[in-house]
Amino acid sequence: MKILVQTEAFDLGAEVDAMRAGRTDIGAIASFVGLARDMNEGSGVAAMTLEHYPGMTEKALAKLVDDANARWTLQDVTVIHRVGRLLPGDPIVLVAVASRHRGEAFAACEYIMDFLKTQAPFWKKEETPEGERWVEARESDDAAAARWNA
Amino acid sequence: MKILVQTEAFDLGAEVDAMRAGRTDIGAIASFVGLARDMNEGSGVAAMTLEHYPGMTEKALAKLVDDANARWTLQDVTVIHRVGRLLPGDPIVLVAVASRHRGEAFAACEYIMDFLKTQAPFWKKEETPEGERWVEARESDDAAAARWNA
Amino acid sequence: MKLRVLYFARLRERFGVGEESLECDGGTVADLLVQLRARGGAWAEELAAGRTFRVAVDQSIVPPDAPLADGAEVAIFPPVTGG
Amino acid sequence: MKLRVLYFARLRERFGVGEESLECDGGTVADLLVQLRARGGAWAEELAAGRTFRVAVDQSIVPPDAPLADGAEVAIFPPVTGG
Repeated sequence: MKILVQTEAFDLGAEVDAMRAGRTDIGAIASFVGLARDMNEGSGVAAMTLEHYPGMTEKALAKLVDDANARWTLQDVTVIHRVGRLLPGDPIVLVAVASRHRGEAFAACEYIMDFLKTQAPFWKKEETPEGERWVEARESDDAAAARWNA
Repeated sequence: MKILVQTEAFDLGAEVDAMRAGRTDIGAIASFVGLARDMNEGSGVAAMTLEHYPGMTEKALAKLVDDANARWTLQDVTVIHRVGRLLPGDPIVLVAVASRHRGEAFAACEYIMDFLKTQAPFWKKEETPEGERWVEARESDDAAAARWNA
Repeated sequence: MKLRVLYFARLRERFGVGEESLECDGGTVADLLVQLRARGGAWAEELAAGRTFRVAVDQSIVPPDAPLADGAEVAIFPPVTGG
Repeated sequence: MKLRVLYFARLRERFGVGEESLECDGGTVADLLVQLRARGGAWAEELAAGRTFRVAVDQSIVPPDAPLADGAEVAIFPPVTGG
């Protein structure tokens, strides 16, 4: 398990290669990269700044990974989330999950993303033509997390 | 859209970087890598050889991607499947899907994998201590594909 | 009519042939299968009713009652196992 | 009891403070919120009943009736928007 909160960019290929290095028992690696977009809620976004709660962030991410491990049989999980100022097109978050079987890798990867969105203490502030604004939480993200309890 | 059937290895990082190069409108890239395992059905697997039906393979993969595009709003899709002899730990298949929103990227990526498993004309032959054997199709793969019609 | 018939994977090995051209009198996939089973041996065994295999005509999977046209490319193969 | 209280994102900006140490007489999160609202202005407005915010005690999100212990780290922040 690898959990990082960092300002630097990450390298998806290198992270996935690190998961599988020296192993021949992994059947599936599902991964996700979330990127900063140039538009949100109908406004152009020139840049965004990600703030977080140091200490709690790492705890919250570790708990999500523990929950995923309890729910599925996983072989390795990597979560990297960037903070600081990011430009449109910049990668924000990486989640990669290795498992013997693809169904578990896909489910766990999406589960971790859904709960990261609603549980991990990050906040985005966007720079738009109308000024700076804090991004509001989305009901669709709450709904995405809630469906795992169904 | 990029669809390749090749003997050479692929580079997940390079493929995902190519999808997002010069773009600032992508919010999510879900990707999947399937790997050759050292065990299957209780036997050690020293190597496998992937055979395919040239011509039909590319058509079948293009149809899966078209079906996914009809079902979700996607920005780009890459599918690469290797053929020939592979060793445990070698990557076999890559599917990467770019979309504005993560739910669509995840769903389309898993959809393409599920139907690739049941619709694309590839066959695996494994080298085991008991000799060579053709891999049998799995009912769990049919079930995974069938749930998309529910 | 004249058909190009391809076999893949385990069926290719069992039949000892990957591709052949043949004359088929019937007009459907089912007619072609009757003709191939009449060869006996592995053909009768592997293509028997109840055995699981797939048939593609011109590179699309079809049901047994699918029609055949002169010059069609027919492929017969086991359920796929890629990915 | 003595508490370390942290504010993040929009609430940090509205309150003009990111962190403070304070004495709290009550024993629950709800008591602390009453005390903070009594400061008036942005405090009364942002922490009013019906406004949506989250409270974490020692880095875990808790409900309003959660107990507080001396020396606890309490954080108050808007719903999260990472990922």
